[in-house]
Amino acid sequence: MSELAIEREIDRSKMQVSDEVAIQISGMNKWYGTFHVLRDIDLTVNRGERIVIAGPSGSGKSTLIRCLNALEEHQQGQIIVDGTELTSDLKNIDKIRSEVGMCFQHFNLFPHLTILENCTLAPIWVRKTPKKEAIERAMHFLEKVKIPDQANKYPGQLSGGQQQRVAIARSLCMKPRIMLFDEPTSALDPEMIKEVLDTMIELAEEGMTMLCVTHEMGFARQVANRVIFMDAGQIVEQNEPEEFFNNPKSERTKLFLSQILGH
Amino acid sequence: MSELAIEREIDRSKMQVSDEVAIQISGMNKWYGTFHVLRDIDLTVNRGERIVIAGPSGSGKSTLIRCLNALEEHQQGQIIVDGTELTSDLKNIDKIRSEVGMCFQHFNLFPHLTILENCTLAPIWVRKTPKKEAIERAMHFLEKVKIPDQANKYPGQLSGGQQQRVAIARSLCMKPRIMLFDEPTSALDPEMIKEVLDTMIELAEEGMTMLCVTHEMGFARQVANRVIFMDAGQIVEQNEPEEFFNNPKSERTKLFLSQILGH
Amino acid sequence: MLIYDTRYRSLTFQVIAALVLALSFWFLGNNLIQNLRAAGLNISYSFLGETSGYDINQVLIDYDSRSTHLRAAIVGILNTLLVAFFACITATIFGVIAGVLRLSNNWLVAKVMSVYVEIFRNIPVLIWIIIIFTIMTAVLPGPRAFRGDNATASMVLDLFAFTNRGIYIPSPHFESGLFDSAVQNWLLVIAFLVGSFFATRRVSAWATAKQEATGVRPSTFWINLAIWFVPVILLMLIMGLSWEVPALKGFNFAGGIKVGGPLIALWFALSIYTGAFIAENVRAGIQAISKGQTEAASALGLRPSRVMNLVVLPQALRVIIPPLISQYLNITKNSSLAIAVGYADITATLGGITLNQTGRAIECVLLLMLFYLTISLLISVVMNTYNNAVKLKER
Amino acid sequence: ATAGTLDDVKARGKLNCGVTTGVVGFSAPNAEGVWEGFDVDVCRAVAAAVLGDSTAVEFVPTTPKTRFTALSAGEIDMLSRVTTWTLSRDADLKFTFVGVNYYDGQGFMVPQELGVSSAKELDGATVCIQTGTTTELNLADFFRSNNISYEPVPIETVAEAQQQYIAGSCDVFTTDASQLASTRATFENPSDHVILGDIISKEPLGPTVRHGDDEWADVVRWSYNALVAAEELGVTSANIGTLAESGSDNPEINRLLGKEGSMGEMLGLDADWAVRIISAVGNYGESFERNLGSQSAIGLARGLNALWTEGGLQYSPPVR
Amino acid sequence: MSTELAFVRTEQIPPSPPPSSAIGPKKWIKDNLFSSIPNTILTIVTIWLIYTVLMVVVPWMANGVWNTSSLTECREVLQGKTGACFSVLSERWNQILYGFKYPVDSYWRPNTALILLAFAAAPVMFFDLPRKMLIFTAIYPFLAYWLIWGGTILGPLVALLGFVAGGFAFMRLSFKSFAAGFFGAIIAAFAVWIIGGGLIPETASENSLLAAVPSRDLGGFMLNLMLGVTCVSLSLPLGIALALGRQSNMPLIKGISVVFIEFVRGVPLITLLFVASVMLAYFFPPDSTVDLFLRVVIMITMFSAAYIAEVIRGGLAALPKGQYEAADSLGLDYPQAMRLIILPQALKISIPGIVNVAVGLFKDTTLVSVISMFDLVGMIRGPILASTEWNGVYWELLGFAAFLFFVVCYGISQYSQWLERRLATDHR
Ligand SMILES: Nc1ncnc2c1ncn2[C@@H]1O[C@H](COP(=O)(O)OP(=O)(O)OP(=O)(O)O)[C@@H](O)[C@H]1O
Ligand SMILES: Nc1ncnc2c1ncn2[C@@H]1O[C@H](COP(=O)(O)OP(=O)(O)OP(=O)(O)O)[C@@H](O)[C@H]1O
Ligand SMILES: NC(=O)CC[C@H](N)C(=O)O
Ligand SMILES: [Mg+2]
Ligand SMILES: [Mg+2]
Repeated sequence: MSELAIEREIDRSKMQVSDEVAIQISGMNKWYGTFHVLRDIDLTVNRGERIVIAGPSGSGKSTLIRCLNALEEHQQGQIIVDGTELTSDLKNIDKIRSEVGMCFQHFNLFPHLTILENCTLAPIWVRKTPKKEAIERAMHFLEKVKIPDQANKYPGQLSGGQQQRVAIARSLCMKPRIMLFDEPTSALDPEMIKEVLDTMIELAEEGMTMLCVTHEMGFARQVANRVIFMDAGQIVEQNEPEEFFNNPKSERTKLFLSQILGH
Repeated sequence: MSELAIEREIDRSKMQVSDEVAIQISGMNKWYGTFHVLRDIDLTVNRGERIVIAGPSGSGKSTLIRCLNALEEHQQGQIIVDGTELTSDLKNIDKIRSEVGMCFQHFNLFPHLTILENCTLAPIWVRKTPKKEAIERAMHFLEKVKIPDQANKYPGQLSGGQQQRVAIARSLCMKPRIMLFDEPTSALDPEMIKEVLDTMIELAEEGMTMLCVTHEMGFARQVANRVIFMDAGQIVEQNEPEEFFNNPKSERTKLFLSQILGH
Repeated sequence: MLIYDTRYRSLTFQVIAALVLALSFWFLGNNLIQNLRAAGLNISYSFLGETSGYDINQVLIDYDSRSTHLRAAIVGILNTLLVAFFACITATIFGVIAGVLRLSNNWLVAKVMSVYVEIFRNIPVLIWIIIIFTIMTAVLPGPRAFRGDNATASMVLDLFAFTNRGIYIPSPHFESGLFDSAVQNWLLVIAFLVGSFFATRRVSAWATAKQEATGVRPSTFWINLAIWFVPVILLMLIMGLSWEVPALKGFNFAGGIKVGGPLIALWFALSIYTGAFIAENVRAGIQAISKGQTEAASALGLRPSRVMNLVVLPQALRVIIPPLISQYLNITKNSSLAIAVGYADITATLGGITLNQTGRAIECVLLLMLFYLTISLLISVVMNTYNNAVKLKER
Repeated sequence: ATAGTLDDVKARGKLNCGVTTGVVGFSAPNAEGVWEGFDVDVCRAVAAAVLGDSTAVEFVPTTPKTRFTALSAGEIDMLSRVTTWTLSRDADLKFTFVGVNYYDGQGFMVPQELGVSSAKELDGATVCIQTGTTTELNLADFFRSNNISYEPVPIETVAEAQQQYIAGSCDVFTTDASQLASTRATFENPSDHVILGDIISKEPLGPTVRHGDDEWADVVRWSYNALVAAEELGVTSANIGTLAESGSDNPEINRLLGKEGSMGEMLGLDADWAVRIISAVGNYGESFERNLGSQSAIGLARGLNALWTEGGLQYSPPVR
Repeated sequence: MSTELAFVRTEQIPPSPPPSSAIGPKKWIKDNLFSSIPNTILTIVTIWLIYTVLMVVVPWMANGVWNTSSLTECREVLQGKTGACFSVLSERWNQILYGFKYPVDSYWRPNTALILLAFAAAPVMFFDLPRKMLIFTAIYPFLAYWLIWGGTILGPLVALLGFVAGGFAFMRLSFKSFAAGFFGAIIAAFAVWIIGGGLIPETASENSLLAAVPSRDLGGFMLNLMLGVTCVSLSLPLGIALALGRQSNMPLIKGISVVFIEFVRGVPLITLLFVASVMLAYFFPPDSTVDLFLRVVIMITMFSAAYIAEVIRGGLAALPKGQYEAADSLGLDYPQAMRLIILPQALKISIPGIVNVAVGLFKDTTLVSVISMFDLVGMIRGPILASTEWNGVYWELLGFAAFLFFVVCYGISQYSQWLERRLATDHR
């Protein structure tokens, strides 16, 4: 586990949490066939909150956040994202997807497009932004993730860490109000993890609402408002990071933390 | 570089080096076409010796150990393995190959055979061992590498570390007197490296003659009698591990060590 | 709107698709009905029961011009299967030899094999069929050339006659068969061969058992050879095997077995053309097995032949067999080119003469497609079963 | 393309006429690629009558196998290709044979050196036949009724049959006797081959159209009849100019040439229809002589195809 | 463990040239031809085989006669020597290439079309060329149609305009929604075609720049090339649609695609050509005649579309699922995701496979000779071999046909291999 991120000094005061609700999940259940992956999930995320989701493999973390932008559909319960309920109505789905950015473990950049094209594609085709404006905005975000000079390269020519930062920039170009991260650093080499975590911390500082599945406990400690622990499809425990790490309540959490921090 | 292996306490006293010569290489030269890969190699390995071969990429480490069991042929000089000279005589080659076990970086298990069949194949067809005996022996070695319960699975169903241990067991089933390892851990994830190194240390403790190409400096320190450093097809330096690491003589070695231990 | 709801969206599209489909079927069907009515035709399969009135030059079952069109179609089906079956066997042989030799470390042989593969793959099979048929008809002598004192051609070893109508080879007969009918005698021979097959299976099981017990595998070559040949030869001798040698009688050779020119042309062309493709599959299959596998096996001390048999081939076959089976399907489909050389396969009987004599174009073509579809379905069932059976176990 | 073929043809400005893939004398392209032959003349006659231009024909080569589908599918407007008039083709395949332009019968050709003099001596022979023909069926009947065996070699075009026959991969080539003669004429040494005396069938060959379009059938029928009538009446391509100009004493000639009555109109054509036919291809006899008769390489005698007045069967219904 | 083990090399050993046994032609010959006894035997047998073949072929080719006008004449010239009568090629050159009915004074038209084809195909085949050249590729079909078939230029022009209008409408409307763009494009195109078609005067083709040539007059190798090029290009879009349909999660659409693909792949092309020649006409409206060329094009297109669909399906399957998910999560809808993300990648992967289908298809165009069209094989088997002059020259003709096909197919397959290598490195 890399604790590199901790080296960075951050200004927690900047990170504001408002009272407004960004995401509201209530009584949500999901099955894969007959397999009950998510059980009675209730979760409210306020605007500006930064939530880290942890849990053993197969506990349903990915599934949960993928439900939030309708990459998976849920079968029971209600998900309201940014005031819009996720139903089977495509218009709502489209609306929510353009409000919610997502970063994948394997980046999923489009290898046949340049970095810049990756970043301008969705703004142009989904948001109908004029091309010039889209490029300007893309360059802005690429600068933010510190790789403006790579704009005309192809994803294959970048290192993993750079690729993940492009993936973040690509999401940001859609000006999402919420960002979802699914283990964004677990496919990276240790040095690169730092680059990406730094970028995420910066985002956090700007008050972006974030849900992040990660096992980077350093990151969780540093920026999360809340850590959620999932097991077997349920939210087993949630707490502030300090409390969560130092004083886990449930047995399952203790076991998990001992494993994950043990070596 | 994983230094995990160091945690294990080993009993160096058990490891005996006899005076008998296991491998004798003298004045060996090899070319690939016009490219001179191995230049004037002289090396004597005694029975029970554990030699680690290090060196930059392309320096000819793999080529050297592949010459020892005639996977590559050499053009000049003499190689005597276990008293038999390696010539183009097929009988000698067969004899040497059944005395020398080899583990590859990518394990090269046979994917269409179960673990047990992988391990019994050569004893049955080369050593003409009765099947029952071959199975018993295979199970013995599988127990030794701590995966007897996987015996009836296929290689594709095992993790990398388990696969490499099967590869070691497979070689051991031929009761080789010498084992060659070509970067046995470099294709593995960190946790798995430890499993494999543990197995190799055990072998070392039993007095197996070993030649191992590896960059696991922890392993080298712990079990090697000698570290050989190669560059550009030549043996540039050889010494005891402590001396080698703490007090490298040649400039080339110093540079290499600074790079490899640097991060 | 419905198409904005994920639940109904696909339903909506499917309803539209169904409508379009129905509409086009209606359009085509309606045209068909109108056209048929205008031409005063109707769709009916009763012609299959009528007398065909034509003769076929190669029949595997009883057939003459008084038989029905249906029987003519069956004759055609059997002929298709016959040529396809033999072509599959020979194509596999050509392909495996060429594929393996292409990887040979003999540079010249490898090059010659690539030339073979490239030449045959890149020229249409129809041209090959015609070329080989032309060799058959224009280069080989006619039976007439064998006649008279100053004959320009003669039989090979006095046993085989290569003529431009086909090749005549001696046919075996039983003088004192155990049964009255020749068929039954032959069935007996086949029964013996089947017995030998099972006996060799037993022998190899015995060898394996012996190997498992002692570690040494006894050599079974001579035993197997004896099992295959001794009983059958004895049986044949008892039944008084004699060979009927073809001889020139009247216009043609008589006696012996005739392998007709069209059959040979089609068979040989399909084999050698498909062989080139199979060679590529074989080569790719062997190359797909990483060098590491061979090295690992050699490092364990296995001899090259064992490396091939125990490690490379079992893996390569998994890669080779699926494309091989689709090549078999291709052979079956390409055998329909029989029509270009006058071989009486299903396309030539049902889809050719019957179609023309009865004018039942739609019915005949539909039946023809049905036949080929059935074959291809059967073959893909076989392929899927095989693929599932040999799939490498993964996590 | 079922009803109103006449209108279709007029609108198109071209007649699609099905012919053989090449039987010299009946229909074959010459060295310049222009189609010539006895059957071709019928096509040209129809084109001349309907379109006023005997070259406005699109010749569609067909094999015995493809001819009927081409006709019933409407790919061609008429078929003029040595096709035998049979009951089943008429009633089952639904075609109308508008007449018989050549009375023929099935014969056999064998190499001289075989020394065969009668078809009954052909026991065990290998026979080249064109598939999809009446020949194929007659042959089966003939050999069966004479209790002798043979081996058929099915072939699609005359050209192929010719190759196989020359190469000796069949002993006998059988088809309509006229076609045998035409085939033989193209051989290097025609005299090395004999056409046996046996004629084993009746093969009345004639132009064909689809059932169900009687107007069109009439046009084709009378275009053909005009050829025969012209011969009967002594109208030739040589005297047609003067006859058309000045008329004749014979009212039938005048009716044929549109000087009297309104025969053309009745057919949906104009008055000059027959004049154009005769000027373009001559009368039946001229066409015969030019393509098949003594003036040609084939050298067939008129035989059954002489006018009825001369002991033959050619007979035109009255133009009245 | 003694310190005498310690060893340091102070100076580098310079690389030395290998011993003579390790390099040079001698070693090469030994390794590659005579490495073992069986290999030696194999080598000798092969050399003998090559020698025999050459001894037959070389004199035959070398003694070839090029300028006689019939086989008899040629045989006279040869006077019993072995030698080829290549004069059949020179004498029937035009027929072999263009069939026997294409107007001689118009041969420049297909020739031009062929040359222009090189320019049209270049930007598709070589990605490095400027994308602007694709404009010519888009115009090419209409131009080629006009060149080859002749007649009024207005026809192809209107057809082209229809596509342009369709494309324009699509670009305009698809910004709103793909469906709108799609149907808008269809409507626009049809509007242009119907109005434009009405405006073309009846007599336009009579006094046109290029005389009209009916498709029945096409023949020879030109016909093979045309069928090949037309059918492959037409089957691409159809193949893509079928591949997408087969991937679809809508059972009906998937079902239709699967049934179509499996049906077409399950029957021989010959039976489909039979359908074209004897059956298809029944399925068109009465009173419409669709010429054989078009019917054959329809069937061959369907045939190759099914095969191409399978190739593209492979390409689609090779794309990681993450690409679809990333596109979804960015809010791209299905048509956008397909057009911008999935297809460009999947098609690139599939190109070698598509090229292989194209080669197979091109070879299969010879089958049209079976339904009596006069393509190269049909010309040889029909008019040329049947003519009195050339009855009996097989090898020269068949050999030449084989040669023509070999040159084209081998060329294309070399291209495909080049492409495969290039894509392998390209895929960063
Ligand atoms: N498409 C699917 N069909 C069926 N089961 C699935 C599917 N996707 C995931 N699952 C199952 O659902 C469970 C939860 O999966 P999920 O990917 O959400 O776990 P996770 O917590 O993200 O695990 P990890 O840390 O390994 O990513 C797992 O048991 C998995 O096997
Ligand atoms: N089959 C071959 N043909 C030609 N050159 C080869 C061949 N195999 C290896 N080489 C070259 O020989 C040199 C030594 O290769 P070798 O694999 O022994 O290096 P290595 O020390 O094992 O390197 P690494 O740490 O990368 O495995 C390299 O320069 C390599 O490019
Ligand atoms: N050989 C032919 O082309 C025609 C043969 C015969 N007259 C028939 O109509 O069937
Ligand atoms: Mg996950
Ligand atoms: Mg190496």
